[in-house]
Amino acid sequence: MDDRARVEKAAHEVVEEHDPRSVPVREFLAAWFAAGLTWVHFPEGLGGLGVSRGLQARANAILQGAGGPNPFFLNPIGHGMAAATVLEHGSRELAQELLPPLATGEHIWCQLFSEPGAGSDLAGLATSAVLDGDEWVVNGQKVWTSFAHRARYALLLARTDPDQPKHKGLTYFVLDMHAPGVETRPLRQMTGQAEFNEVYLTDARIPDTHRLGAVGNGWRVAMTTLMNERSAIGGSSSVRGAGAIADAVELWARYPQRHTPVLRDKLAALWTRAEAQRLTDERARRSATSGSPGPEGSIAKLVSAELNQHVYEFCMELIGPEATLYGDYTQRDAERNEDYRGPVQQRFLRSRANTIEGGTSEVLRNILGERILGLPGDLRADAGKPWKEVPRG
Amino acid sequence: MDDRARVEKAAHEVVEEHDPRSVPVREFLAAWFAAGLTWVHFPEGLGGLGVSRGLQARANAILQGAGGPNPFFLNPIGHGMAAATVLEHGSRELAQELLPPLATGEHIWCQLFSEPGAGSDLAGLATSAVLDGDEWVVNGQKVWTSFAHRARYALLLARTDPDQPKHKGLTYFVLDMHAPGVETRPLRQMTGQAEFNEVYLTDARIPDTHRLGAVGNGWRVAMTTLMNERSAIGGSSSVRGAGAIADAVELWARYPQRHTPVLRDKLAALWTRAEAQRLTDERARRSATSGSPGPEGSIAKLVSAELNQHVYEFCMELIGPEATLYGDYTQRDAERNEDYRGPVQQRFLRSRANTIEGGTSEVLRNILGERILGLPGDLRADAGKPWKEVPRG
Amino acid sequence: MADAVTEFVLTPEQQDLRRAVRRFCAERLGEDTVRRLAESGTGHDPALWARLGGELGVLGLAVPEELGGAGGGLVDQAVVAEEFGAALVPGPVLGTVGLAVPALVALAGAGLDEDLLASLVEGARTAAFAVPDRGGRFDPALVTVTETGGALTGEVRHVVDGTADVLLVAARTGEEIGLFLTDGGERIPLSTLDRTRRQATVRFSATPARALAVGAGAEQAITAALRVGGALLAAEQVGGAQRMLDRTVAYAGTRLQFGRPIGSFQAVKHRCADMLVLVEHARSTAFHAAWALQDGTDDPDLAVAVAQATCSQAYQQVAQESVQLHGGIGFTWEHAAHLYLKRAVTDAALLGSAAEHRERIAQLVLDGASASGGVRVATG
Amino acid sequence: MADAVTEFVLTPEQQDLRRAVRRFCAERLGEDTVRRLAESGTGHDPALWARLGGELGVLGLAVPEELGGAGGGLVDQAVVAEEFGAALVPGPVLGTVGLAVPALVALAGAGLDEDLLASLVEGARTAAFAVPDRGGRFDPALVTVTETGGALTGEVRHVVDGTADVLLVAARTGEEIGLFLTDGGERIPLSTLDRTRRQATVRFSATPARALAVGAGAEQAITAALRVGGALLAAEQVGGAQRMLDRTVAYAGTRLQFGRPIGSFQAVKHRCADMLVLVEHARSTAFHAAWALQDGTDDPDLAVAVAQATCSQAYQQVAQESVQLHGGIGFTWEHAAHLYLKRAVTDAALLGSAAEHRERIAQLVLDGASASGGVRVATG
Repeated sequence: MDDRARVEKAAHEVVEEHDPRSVPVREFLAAWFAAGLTWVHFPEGLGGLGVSRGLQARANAILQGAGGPNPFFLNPIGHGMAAATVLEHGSRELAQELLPPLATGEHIWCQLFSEPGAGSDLAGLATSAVLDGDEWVVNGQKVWTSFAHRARYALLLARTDPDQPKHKGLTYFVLDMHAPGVETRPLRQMTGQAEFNEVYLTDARIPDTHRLGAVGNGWRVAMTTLMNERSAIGGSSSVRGAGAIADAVELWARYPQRHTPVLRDKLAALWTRAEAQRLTDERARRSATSGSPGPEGSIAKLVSAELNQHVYEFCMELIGPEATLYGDYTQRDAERNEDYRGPVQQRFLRSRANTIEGGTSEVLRNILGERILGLPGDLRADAGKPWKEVPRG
Repeated sequence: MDDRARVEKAAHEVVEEHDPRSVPVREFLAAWFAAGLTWVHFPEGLGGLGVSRGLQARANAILQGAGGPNPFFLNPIGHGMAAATVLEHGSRELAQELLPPLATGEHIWCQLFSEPGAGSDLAGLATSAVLDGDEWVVNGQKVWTSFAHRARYALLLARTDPDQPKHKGLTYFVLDMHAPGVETRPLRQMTGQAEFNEVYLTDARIPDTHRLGAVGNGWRVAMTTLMNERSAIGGSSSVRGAGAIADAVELWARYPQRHTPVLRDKLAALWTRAEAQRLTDERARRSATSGSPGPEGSIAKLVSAELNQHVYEFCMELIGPEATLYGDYTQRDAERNEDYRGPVQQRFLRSRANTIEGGTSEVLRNILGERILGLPGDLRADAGKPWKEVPRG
Repeated sequence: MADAVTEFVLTPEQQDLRRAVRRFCAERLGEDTVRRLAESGTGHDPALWARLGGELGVLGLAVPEELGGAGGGLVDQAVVAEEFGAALVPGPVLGTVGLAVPALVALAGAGLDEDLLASLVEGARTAAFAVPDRGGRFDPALVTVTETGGALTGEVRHVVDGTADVLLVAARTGEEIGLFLTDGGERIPLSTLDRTRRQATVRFSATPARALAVGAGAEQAITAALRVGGALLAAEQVGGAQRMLDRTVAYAGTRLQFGRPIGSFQAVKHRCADMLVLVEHARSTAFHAAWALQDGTDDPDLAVAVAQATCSQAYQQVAQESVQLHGGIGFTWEHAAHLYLKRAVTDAALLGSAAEHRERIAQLVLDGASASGGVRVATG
Repeated sequence: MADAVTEFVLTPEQQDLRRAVRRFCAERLGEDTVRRLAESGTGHDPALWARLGGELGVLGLAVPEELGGAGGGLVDQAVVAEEFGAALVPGPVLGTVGLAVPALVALAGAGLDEDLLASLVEGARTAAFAVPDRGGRFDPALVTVTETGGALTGEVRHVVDGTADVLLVAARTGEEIGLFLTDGGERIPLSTLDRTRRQATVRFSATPARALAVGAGAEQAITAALRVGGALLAAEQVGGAQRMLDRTVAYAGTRLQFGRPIGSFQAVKHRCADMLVLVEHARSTAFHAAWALQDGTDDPDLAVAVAQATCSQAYQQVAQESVQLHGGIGFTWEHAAHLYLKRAVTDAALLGSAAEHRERIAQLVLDGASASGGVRVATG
C-alpha cells in the first residue's frame, strides 16, 4: 500500500468510527491525532505518519468531506506556528506532552514576540530571561498578542545575553500562560475592539525543559515560526473573487444608485489585482519543490495587505455618506475564529493594520529586495554591536 | 526719487533710446546692462543699480511691454546660474570682464558639474584640477551639459584635493570652452535628439584668476548655483492651466471620439494637481521674505517633474493607437530656446528625464525630509572618509 | 504683487488670531477633553462653545459688524477653522459656523433674523443646515421636505450637527424652494464614525417653521453657504493633516529601531516628504478658496471645487500614512491617529466627495476647452 | 494537484525549449542585431526569420502536426513568446505567429490554405492580420473593407507587420463578414515609436483576394486569433518586463553612489521590490491565459482580459522605473532601456488597452454580481 492509500485508508477509518457531525470536536480530533492525520508529515506517535506533507491535502479533503472541523481555525497559532517549532526544536518528551492537547484545541497557543520597543526590529527585543537553577526567570512586556487571554501556552522569544549582538543573545521558550507572573490585558484598537493583548511578565518562571533549541539560538528558531506566520497571514484564497474583494463586489451590487464609470473601473482594477495575486499564489504553490514556506509568502503578504486597504477604501467611497457612520465602538474582546470583521466601516478601519501586523510593508519590501532579488542590505547602525550598547526607544 | 521710480525711469529711457523692436538684440542688451537693468540688485557698473531684487519684475515688465527679448532664454545658464556666482565669488575685475558679454548673450554659458560616475552623488566627482604655476590643469569627463557646443564659458566643479572628504576637496572655476583640451560631443537621448553634451577635458588649463571662491570651497559655491537651477527647472508657470497640462487639455479637445468618463476624471485630477502646485508656487513666492531660492524650489521640482510624466502618460493613453507612432528619430542638436519638445510622443519620452535631471526625485525627497521636515539624515558609508578611499563606480 | 493685502500673506492680526486660537485649544480643548466630549451624549460642551463665541469671539469673524459679527473676512474664519481642525474641536463647527451663519449673512436684508445671528456668533445658540446637496452644490431636485401653511413635513438625512438648537431647512413651498427656520422636528442622532463630528436624521411632521426667504433669494443663500462651508471645511482638513504630519515627523525623528531613528530610513523619510507635499497643496488650495470667496478674485465654484478635491484626498492620505508610520501604536485606541483618520474619512464624504468635485472641475475647465494650435501628434 | 500536466509547472521539454530560444537570441539576436534591424528599412531579417521557423522550429508550436506544425500547446508558444519579448525580436512575431497562424489553424477544415500555413510555420513567408479590433475583441461594425467579385476595397490602419507577404483581411461581403487572403494591396509603412515592431496602413482598391471563410466561421476564426494573440502578446510583455527588472537589479547592485551600491538605498530597493511584484503578477496572468486557452479550463475572454490588463500596465511601469533607476544613462540612446520602454508603450496600445480590458472584466464579473448576504454596512 503506498503512502497515499495509507493516508486515505486511515482518514476514512477515523471519520467512519467517529462521525465528526456527532462526536464532540475534541474527541474527534484526538482520534484524528492518534491516527497520525493531524500533520501527516510528522513522525508516528506525534500526530503524523511520516509521509510527504503534500498528502495532508488529501486527508483534509476527506475530513471536510465528512463535515469535520478545520483544526487550524480552532487554534491558529498552535497549528500554524507552534506545532512545527515544538517538533523541530523540542525534545520528543516535550512534543509528546504538548502536541496532543494542541491538536485537539484543548490548549490554545499564542505568540509572545513583539514588544512596544521592538516592532519591525523584532531582534532588538528587551524581555529578559535569566537562568536560576533549572528555571528561567522572565521579565518584560509583550504586545500584539492574539488569543493571549484564552491561551494555555505561548511561544516566547527572550533575551538571555545582552552582551551579544542582538540576534545572538536570544533564546526561545514555551511559556505556561497560567504561571504566576503572567498578566494579560486587552489592547483596544481603533475599531473599538480588543483583538490583541498586552502581556506583562514579572518574574515568570519557565523550566529549562521548556526551552526550544539551544541557548542563544532563539532567532533561528523564530525564523521558522515567522515564515509560517507570514505565509498564513498572506496566503490568499485559492477561490477566484473570494476574500476582501468579495465584499466590494457585493457592495457594488447593493448600491446601484452609487455606480459611476470611474468607480466601476476602480473596482475592476482591484478585482484584476486580486486575481493576479491569486494566480501568483497558485503558481507558487504548484511549482514549489519543497513544502515549507518560502519568500513567495512575502509577496502574498505585501500585496494582500495593501490590496485589502485599497478594497476597503473603495468600499467607503462607494457607500458615500454611509461611510461616516459606525455601529458600535463598545470594547469587545474579539477572536479570530468568530466574525470579528463586522460591518464594512469596521473592516476599513481594521485593514489599516494589515500593512503593519506580521511585518510592515516597509520590512517586506526590504525582504523582497534583498532575499529574492539579491540587492545589498541597508547600512546598519547596530551591526556587530552588543545589544545593550544599541540605542533603543 | 525712490528706487522704484529710478528703475522705471532708467528702463523707460533705454527702451525709448533703443527701440528693442528695431535695434539688434545684443546692442539693446548692452544698453540695458549699461543702465543697470539686467540684474537691478547687482552693483552699479556690473549690470545693476544696487536696489532690491524685487524691482527686477518692474524693469522686465517695461522691457516686455516695449517688445523686448527675455534675456534669460538667450543664455539660461549664464543668467540663471553664472551671473550670481561670478558676482558673489569672483573678483570685481573678473566680473567686469565676464558679465557684459554674458548679459548680451554674446557669451553663452554652460555648466560642468555632473559626471558619469557622479550623478546623485555630485560631490563624489572625479575630474581633477592640479595647480601648475598660476594655472590649473584639468582632466576628466563631464556629462549632461546643455549648450556646451555653443558655450564660450563653463562653470566647472573639479577636485583639487583627493585626500580630503569629498565635499571638502572641490574647487570652482570658470573654464574657457575654447581652450585647448576641451572637447564637446553630443549625447543622444531616447528621443533621438541630442539636447545635452559630454565634455572631455584633457590637460585643459585655467588661469587661477578664473577660480571662484577659495581652493577647497567649491561645494559651497556650487550650492548657490544648484539652488538656482532647481528653482529654474521647477518653477511652474504662474498662469493657470499653462505648461504640460495645457498640452493634455488641448489634446482632450482634439480627440472627442476618445473621451471616456475614466479619462475625464484622470485629466481633471491632473489639472487639479497642477493647479494646486501653481497655487503653492504662488504662495511661496508671495510669502518669501528673502529673494533667494529656498527649499520650496525642491517641492516645485519634485511635483512638476512627476506631474509632467503623468500628464504625458495620460496623453499617450488618450491618443491610443497613435501613441505607437513617432515622427523622426534623426539625431538633431536641440537647444532650449527653440521648440525642442516636438510632438506629444516626443514630449512623453522627454518627460522621463524630468525625474532625473537637476536632482532625482529620490534625492529631492531626501531634501524635503531632511531640510524642511528636519528628519535625520541617511546613514552614510562615506562620512568623513578621504575621497580617494571611497568606493566609486 | 505688492498690493496692500496679498493673497496667501497673513496679516500680523491674522497671525495673532491663529496663535490665540491655538493657545485656547491647547489649554481648553486638549486631546483628553476632545475624547471626553466624543464619548459624551451630545458630543459637545455648550459652555466651551460659548467661550469660543464670547471670550475668544471666533465664531463669526466674517459676519459684518452691523449684523453682530467681527466684520472681518472669510480668510480670518479660515485661519480659525484650520486651528479647529488641528485640535478636532467637537461641536457645531461645520453646521453653525460653516453653513448656518454664512446662509444667514447671505440673507441680510431679506428676512434675516438678526437676533438669531448674533446669538450664533456669540455661541449662545447653535444651528444646523438641513439642506441636501449633490457634490457640495445645491440641487433643488433633492429637496423632499415640503412646507404648507407654515409647517414642514419630510425628512433630511445626514444633517451635520443636526441636534443643534435651530435648523435652517430647505423646503418646497408651492413651485419654489424656500429656506425655513425651525427649532422643532424630531432629531435622531446617528452613530457616527467620527464621534467629534455628529450627524442626525431630522424628521418634520407638520413642524412649525418660519420662512426666511423664498425663491431666488433662498437659493442664493444656500449656494453661498455651501461655498463658504466648502472653503472652511477645506481649512479644517488642512489643520488636521498638518497636525498629523507634525506628529508623524516627531515620532519618526525619535522612535528608534535597528539602533537609529526610523525617520533616517528612506522608506519612512520619503513618505513624510510626500505627506508634506500633500499638506502644502491642501493649504494652498484651501486658502485660495477663502481668498477667492472673500475678494471675488476667482470663479468661486472652481476655487472651492479645487480646494475640496485636493483637501479631501490629502487629509485622508496623510491620516492613513500617519497610522502606518506610527506602526502598531498608531492602530491603538489610545493613540490620537484614529481620531484624525475618522475625521478625515468623514470630511471627505461631506459637502461632496473628491470625485464629485473633480467632475465639477472637468465641467469648468475641460468641457469648453479648445484644440487651437499647441501640441502635435506624430502620425507616422 | 498532482495531475500529469499541472498549470504553471513547465515540463522539462518546455524548459529545454526556453533555454534553446534564449541561447539562440543571445547568439543571433543580440542588442546590436536588434538595433541594426530596427534601423533598417523593413525592420526585419528574412533569413533570421527562416532560421527561427526552420532550424529552431518555434513559429508554429501550437499548430497541429497534420497542419505542418509541432503539435504542441499554446503554452509552448507562450514560452517562446516570453523569450522573444525579452530579446525584442524584430519581425512579424505578433502579426504572423500571434494572429495569422492562429486564425489559419482555427480555419482548419474550412478553406484553410495548408501550404500557406506550412510556409508561415517554416518562416519562409510572413503574414499579417488586417482586422480591426475594439479593445482586443472583434466588432463587425468596425469592418470598412468591402469585397465584391473577389476583390477588396478599403483601408485598414495600424496593421502590425502590415508589410508582410500576405494579409488576412476582414471584409464585408454582402450582409456578412468574410476573412480573405491577399498578397496585394498598397502597404504604407508607418513611422513607429518602436522600430522593432512595425505597422503599416493597408489600402485596397479592387485588390484580388481569396475567401477563406464567410459568416460564423470567419468570425470564430477572428475571435480565436485575437484571443491567442492577446495571450502571446502578454507573454512577450512578461519577457520584456523581466529583462528590464533583471538589468535594473544588476545595475542597482553594482552602481556606486555615496560610496555604496544604490540598491542598498530603500528608495531604490523598494521600487525594485514593486517591480518584482508587477513582473510576478504579469507572469501569472499571462501563463494562466495560455493554459486556459490551451486546456479550456477558464473563460477564455476573462483570462485574456486579465492578462492583457495586468501585463500592459506592468510592462510600462517596469520599463519606466527601469529608466528612472538607471538615472541619466537610462535616458540615453545608447542604453537599451528606451527600446523596452517603446515596446512597452506600443504593446499596451495593441489588442486593447488596459482600460478596455478592465471594462471587459467589469462586464464579466460585476454586471452579474449579486448582493446576497455578506458584508454589512453600519447605518448609524
